[in-house]
Amino acid sequence: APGLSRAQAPTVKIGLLQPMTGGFAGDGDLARIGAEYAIKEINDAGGIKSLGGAKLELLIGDSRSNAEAGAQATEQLKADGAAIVVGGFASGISMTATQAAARYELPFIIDCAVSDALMTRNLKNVFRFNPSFSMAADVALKNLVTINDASGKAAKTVAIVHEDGLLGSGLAKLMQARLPALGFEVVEAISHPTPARDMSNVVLRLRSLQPDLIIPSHYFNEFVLFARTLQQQRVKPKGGIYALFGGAASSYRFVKEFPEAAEGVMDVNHWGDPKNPTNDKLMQAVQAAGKFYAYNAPINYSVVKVAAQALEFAKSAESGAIIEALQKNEFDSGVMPYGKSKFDATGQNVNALPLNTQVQGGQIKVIYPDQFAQAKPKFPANG
Amino acid sequence: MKKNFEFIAALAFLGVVGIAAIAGLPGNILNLLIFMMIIALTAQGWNVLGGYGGLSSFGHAAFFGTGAYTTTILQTSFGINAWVGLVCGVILGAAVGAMIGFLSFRAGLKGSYFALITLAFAEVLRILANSWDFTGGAAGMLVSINNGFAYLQFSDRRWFLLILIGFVACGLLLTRWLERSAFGAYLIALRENDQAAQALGVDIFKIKMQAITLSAAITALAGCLYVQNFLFIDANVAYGSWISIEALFAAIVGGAGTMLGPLIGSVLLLGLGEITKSFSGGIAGVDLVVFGIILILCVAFAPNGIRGFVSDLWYRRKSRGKAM
Amino acid sequence: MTMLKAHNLTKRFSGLLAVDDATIDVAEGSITGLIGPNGAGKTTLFAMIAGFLNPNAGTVTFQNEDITGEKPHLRARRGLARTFQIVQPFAGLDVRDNIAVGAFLHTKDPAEARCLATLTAEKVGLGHELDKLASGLTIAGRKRLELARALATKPKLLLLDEVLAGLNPSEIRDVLPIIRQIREEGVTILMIEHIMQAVMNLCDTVYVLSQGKMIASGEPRLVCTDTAVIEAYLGHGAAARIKAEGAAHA
Amino acid sequence: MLEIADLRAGYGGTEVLRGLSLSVGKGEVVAVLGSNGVGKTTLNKVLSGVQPARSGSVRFDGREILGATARDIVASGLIHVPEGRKIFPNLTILENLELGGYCRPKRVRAGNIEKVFSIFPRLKERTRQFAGTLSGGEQQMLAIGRGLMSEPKLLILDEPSLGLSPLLVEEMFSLIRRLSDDGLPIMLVEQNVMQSLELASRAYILENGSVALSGDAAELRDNPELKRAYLGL
Amino acid sequence: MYSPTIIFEALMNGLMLGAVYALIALGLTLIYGVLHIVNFAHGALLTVAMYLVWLASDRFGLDPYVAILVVTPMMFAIGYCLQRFIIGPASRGSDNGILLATLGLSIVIQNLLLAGFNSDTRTIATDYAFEIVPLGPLLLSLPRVIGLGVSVVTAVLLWAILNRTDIGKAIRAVAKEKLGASLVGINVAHVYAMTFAIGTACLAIAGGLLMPSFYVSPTTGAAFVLVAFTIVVLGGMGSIPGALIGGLLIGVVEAISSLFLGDSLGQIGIFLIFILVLLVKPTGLFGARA
Ligand SMILES: Nc1ncnc2c1ncn2[C@@H]1O[C@H](COP(=O)(O)OP(=O)(O)OP(=O)(O)O)[C@@H](O)[C@H]1O
Ligand SMILES: Nc1ncnc2c1ncn2[C@@H]1O[C@H](COP(=O)(O)OP(=O)(O)OP(=O)(O)O)[C@@H](O)[C@H]1O
Ligand SMILES: CC(C)C[C@H](N)C(=O)O
Ligand SMILES: [Mg+2]
Ligand SMILES: [Mg+2]
Repeated sequence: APGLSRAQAPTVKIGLLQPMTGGFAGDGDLARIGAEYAIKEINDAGGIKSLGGAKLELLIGDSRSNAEAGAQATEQLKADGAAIVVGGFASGISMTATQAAARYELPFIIDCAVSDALMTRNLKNVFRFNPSFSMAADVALKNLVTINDASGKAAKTVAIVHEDGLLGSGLAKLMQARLPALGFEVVEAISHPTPARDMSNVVLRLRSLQPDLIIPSHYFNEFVLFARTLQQQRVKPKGGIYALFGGAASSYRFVKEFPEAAEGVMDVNHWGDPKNPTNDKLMQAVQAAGKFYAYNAPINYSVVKVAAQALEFAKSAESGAIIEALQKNEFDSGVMPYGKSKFDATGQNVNALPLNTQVQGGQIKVIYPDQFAQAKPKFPANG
Repeated sequence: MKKNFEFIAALAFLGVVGIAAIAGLPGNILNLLIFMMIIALTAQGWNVLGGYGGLSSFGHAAFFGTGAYTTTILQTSFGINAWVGLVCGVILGAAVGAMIGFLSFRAGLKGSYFALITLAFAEVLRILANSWDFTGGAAGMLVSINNGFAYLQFSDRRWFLLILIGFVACGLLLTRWLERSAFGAYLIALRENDQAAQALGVDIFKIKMQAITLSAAITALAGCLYVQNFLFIDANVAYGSWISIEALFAAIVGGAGTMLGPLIGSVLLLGLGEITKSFSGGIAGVDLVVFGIILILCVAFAPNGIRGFVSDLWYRRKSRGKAM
Repeated sequence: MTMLKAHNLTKRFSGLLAVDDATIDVAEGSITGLIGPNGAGKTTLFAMIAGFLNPNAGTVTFQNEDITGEKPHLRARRGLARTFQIVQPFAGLDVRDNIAVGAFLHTKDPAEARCLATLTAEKVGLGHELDKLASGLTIAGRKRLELARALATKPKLLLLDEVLAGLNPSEIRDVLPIIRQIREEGVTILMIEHIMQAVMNLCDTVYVLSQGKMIASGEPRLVCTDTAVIEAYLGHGAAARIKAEGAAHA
Repeated sequence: MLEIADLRAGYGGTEVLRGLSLSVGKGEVVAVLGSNGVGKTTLNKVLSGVQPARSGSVRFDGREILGATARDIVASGLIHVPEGRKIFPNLTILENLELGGYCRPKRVRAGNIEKVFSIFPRLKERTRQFAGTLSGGEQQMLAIGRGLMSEPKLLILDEPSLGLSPLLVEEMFSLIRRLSDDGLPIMLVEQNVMQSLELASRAYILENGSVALSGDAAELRDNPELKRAYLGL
Repeated sequence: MYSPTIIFEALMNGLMLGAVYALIALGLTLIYGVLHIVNFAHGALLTVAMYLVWLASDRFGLDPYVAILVVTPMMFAIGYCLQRFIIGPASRGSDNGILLATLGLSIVIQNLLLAGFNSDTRTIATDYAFEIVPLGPLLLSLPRVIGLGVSVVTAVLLWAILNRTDIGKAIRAVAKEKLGASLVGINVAHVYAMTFAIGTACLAIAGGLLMPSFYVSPTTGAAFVLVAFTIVVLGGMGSIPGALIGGLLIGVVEAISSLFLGDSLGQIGIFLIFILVLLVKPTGLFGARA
């Protein structure tokens, strides 16, 4: 009977590796909302057609916000029968998790970890959906120069404030290497641990250095602490804050809770295409769950979509076939502003693109690139 | 007599695990076992100093991490063979142990003072490793994937597990020797009462130095093997307090100062962690709550570790048998 | 021959002068007593002789070698063993293993050490408690254990700090021959004791320490008639009793 | 005053007190003697509520106190000065005494301290000294003084002369006599058999966890069996 | 390299942050002084306190400083119950037992918080969070100035409790002589629990002081534990004045060394001091007499 055959339609398991506990658990939560939304959409639309309408089932692996548990959770996802794993979130976690997946040639698509080192290991099972550090830096610097030039070179000196992990240190190195050539003087690169107990000494240093622009990069809590301390110590660089993957600058939570500290902050980060209607729906879904929208939701929504398309192309839940499908095809990018996603020989999505946002009037507005822009940049932010 | 029985039982257990692995176990179980063995080895190292010597360290990460970084750096930056790297890692780990020991024992530290200073040393190393270039800084380091015995990496991880089992068995042998030798007697004596030990001609400084060096060497070995398995190391993994805690946890829960304690403890703790993971019911954290509660119950009902608990039961049954 | 010369020893504890220029000589083969009021500095003096405390001034000479700055374990290897007034058993070990720690000083062979431990235990009357945990022993048992452990190091000079305290008269009576026996086997003994009955019975020479200073020394019977010793230490009642006992024995 | 009947207690698998019965009357000094490890200290701990008993009964001042908490027992006036003094070394003499009156109302404290000082003038000289730095004899005085602060109706002294010089032993015994002359009943546990028997009115000899011999102190002193067994004569 | 004003300001900052560290260390040192073991649940309990302050503010609109008045007795009760009914009975006083029990407890607490509040960071917005107290050229943050004041007062109060009250004397007595304490009628288990309770109550104050300018998530407390241990050792385990002065000192060291070395490497300053103190004078600045 038809009813029976429908009930027996095979399921394919997709593993979602996210920090559900520990310091980054908030990010994991948002990611799950995005991923579940995508799964529901796909299943409602009839599942994976090339696999006889196979339904997707989401398996969640908790990386507990640390690299080691990340690897273990990946092993567990494999053992539980995941055909493909998406996620990873932080660079360090993604590093060990993808390594673990490599043992089984288990296809793994990284959602938002940015470290360049992730894609230099010749692991053919590993793909990255999101832009890498250097890709993002290119965009960030290009936009910065444009904005700055338009303002009549309001900003000349820059201070970098970053967390001392894989994310922040990588950024600092890159920026220090490239800013001088673009006519900026890097007066200082200040690193701090995660978690940080206090930012007042960092801010004190900034006050004595008086940079025109601050480029920070850290995770949510530290960004909040940093921005609040700046506000408290009355440090207002002329050019404002231009964050690169600045954890909180692209989170509505921060914007809503500290509107004053957030106003004017610019960020180059993963961000859903504001003109894509699905993005609005996702935003509502996040709100309905009592959370604040941030990039984790759209990006994981999209990466699950990519995984589903790969299954569709592969016509099989076999690792080899999925990997091949990922290597050979172009994909719809969900709500991300990537156009068609295409993975190169290293596994990097060559079309991945971060967006440049600015908090204006309590809203996070895309200001660059132009085709996604919702508002004009306000620069210098405190001019 | 009973010690012999224990020793043979432990070897038999390891043998069964090994055979089961060869016969074929799913990857996640294999992974769990590998991890159990690494922690068991780390805890065996801890046990020499903390269990037999009564010098509880909260900073065994200092040795674990040194072993791990040494072999990684030698392999990636100098292209040195993994086995040579492993030996160097063990030697350097032991050297770090000797250095920390020299400073703290000369200052006469013991009890919580010793615990805290080891913790501090591990933290200093962590901060340094996180900012130095030759340790890869915050980015950490990757060991490139090269399968083969010479690389101490195996596409089939059963081999790796077998090697680990071999090392853990060596750890057991070593502890067995320790329990019977003069060195062990001296070590236990200074744990129980260092004044009295001195009065009996025990050079407590020397014995402590030997103990911490040995202890550090074993733990460094575990660190080297860890890297060969995960192929990635950064400061938090290498020198983070989790490994110190895990080492001490496993040894104490299993039974500090006993031959089997570390092995029992690591199998139990990690096994328990795995089992409780299924309790979460969709709410993050619930599984760890269960884990924590079970741990507290363990402490409450097996104050001398599981090994002590079993022997208490044994003793009680025997004495009841006699009474009747 | 003088086995131990502890000359002009002084020990200060932040302000408190615990031992003040005290001198003591122990002849080889003798049993020498050290008595004095509570807090006189007897245990402190012992600790300096055994190397657990460094004197602020003075020298310790053992078998004609200056050992003043030497570590306790090295002195133990020379054959200088001590017991502790506050007993210090290895609480978690059984009696045999406790004593074996001492025995390991001369053999690295576990079986041999254990065998020696058993023999020593029997000598001090612990033969039937070999497998008992030290923590389960009574005070008397622990005192014997202290003695046995020290003996197992095969000492030349044995320092006994109040090994009889807390024992009742009949138990003291049992221990006295053991101490004598040890001396017979060629071990020189220096003992701190408050039980005058034992001091009178055992010692060839007695030193009296009071407030850190050596106030008298000599043959026990003579020392006990010294007025300063009676004032500071014995009290008139005890002095009278000793005198009476002495008369009775005579 | 104190009535113990068929008391049993022990540690883990071993029974130490095996059906022990004894009593202390008003105004009496009762000596409890016995070789090492016979269970005297254990008895005292059971009486003061810090060690559980297995069975039996302990009546004090007409009330059953077996199973009561240490605090209630102290409050009822049964005070135990333990073997080894157990003073608070990190507290001053004055603080030690103040804590002795922990279970008594604060208003009587000053008066009681004065009383203790009049008995032990040596303590008064050094109220601010840390107890841990006192000599053995002074510590013993402090321990007894602290016991007196709880306004005892019965005082249990566990080996008060242990480790004291002959002079101090003498002082200690005369002190005990003075306390008893003031009407305080005392249960005295001692190894110093001869002097204890001189002081006590009655005595119990423990053996194997129960009373082997008891009676008038003076009679016991002359008991040949006792002489052989416990005096080594 | 830095102007004197900046250095001075860093110093003041250090002092003020150090005061809050001191408050956390006060509880720890008190518990150490009696239980003789490092309480691993201290960080988790700090987190609990911060959540309680947050709840009081979020649900009942209480100002965080006012919330201290409500949260302190709650934390006191929590501390009391934990020691009396969980840590005490489970560990039976053995060092290893307490170590594992408190570690286990911290896992339980942290994850209960996670299950209950999820991992979102919570903050309290107050009008005065961004207020500054201008002191000459210095801009001192108002919440921190308040923190300094409250910490000093708390330390003095605590010291008075320990030295002037019966329960304080009992706490010190029990620390060294349990049997003796029972024999004067002190309920040892109760005193243990009281000590734990007082130590835990200090965290309520610390939580209230932190919340106006800090955030809380289930893992927040952990960041403070190691510093608190450092302070306890520096000041001398069990010493109240030691914890206060040690806290201020560590705050200053942290501020100065992170000003010159950066925040990441600057943390090394703390640990080097820690190691140095342990090696040279393990009893700390105010360590108890031997
Ligand atoms: N480590 C120390 N620190 C400070 N004072 C000390 C120390 N050791 C001993 N003392 C003090 O030195 C003095 C001598 O003590 P010692 O133990 O040598 O006396 P003793 O003659 O053995 O007395 P007893 O007969 O009571 O055992 C005492 O006042 C004691 O308090
Ligand atoms: N905490 C304990 N655990 C186990 N056994 C104990 C403990 N305390 C005492 N014992 C045992 O109980 C018995 C009685 O001890 P107790 O201290 O009551 O004797 P005692 O008559 O006071 O001896 P002493 O004259 O030496 O003070 C002894 O065999 C002792 O070994
Ligand atoms: C803020 C995020 C973009 C950080 C990123 N997921 C990383 O850790 O690499
Ligand atoms: Mg002495
Ligand atoms: Mg006794």
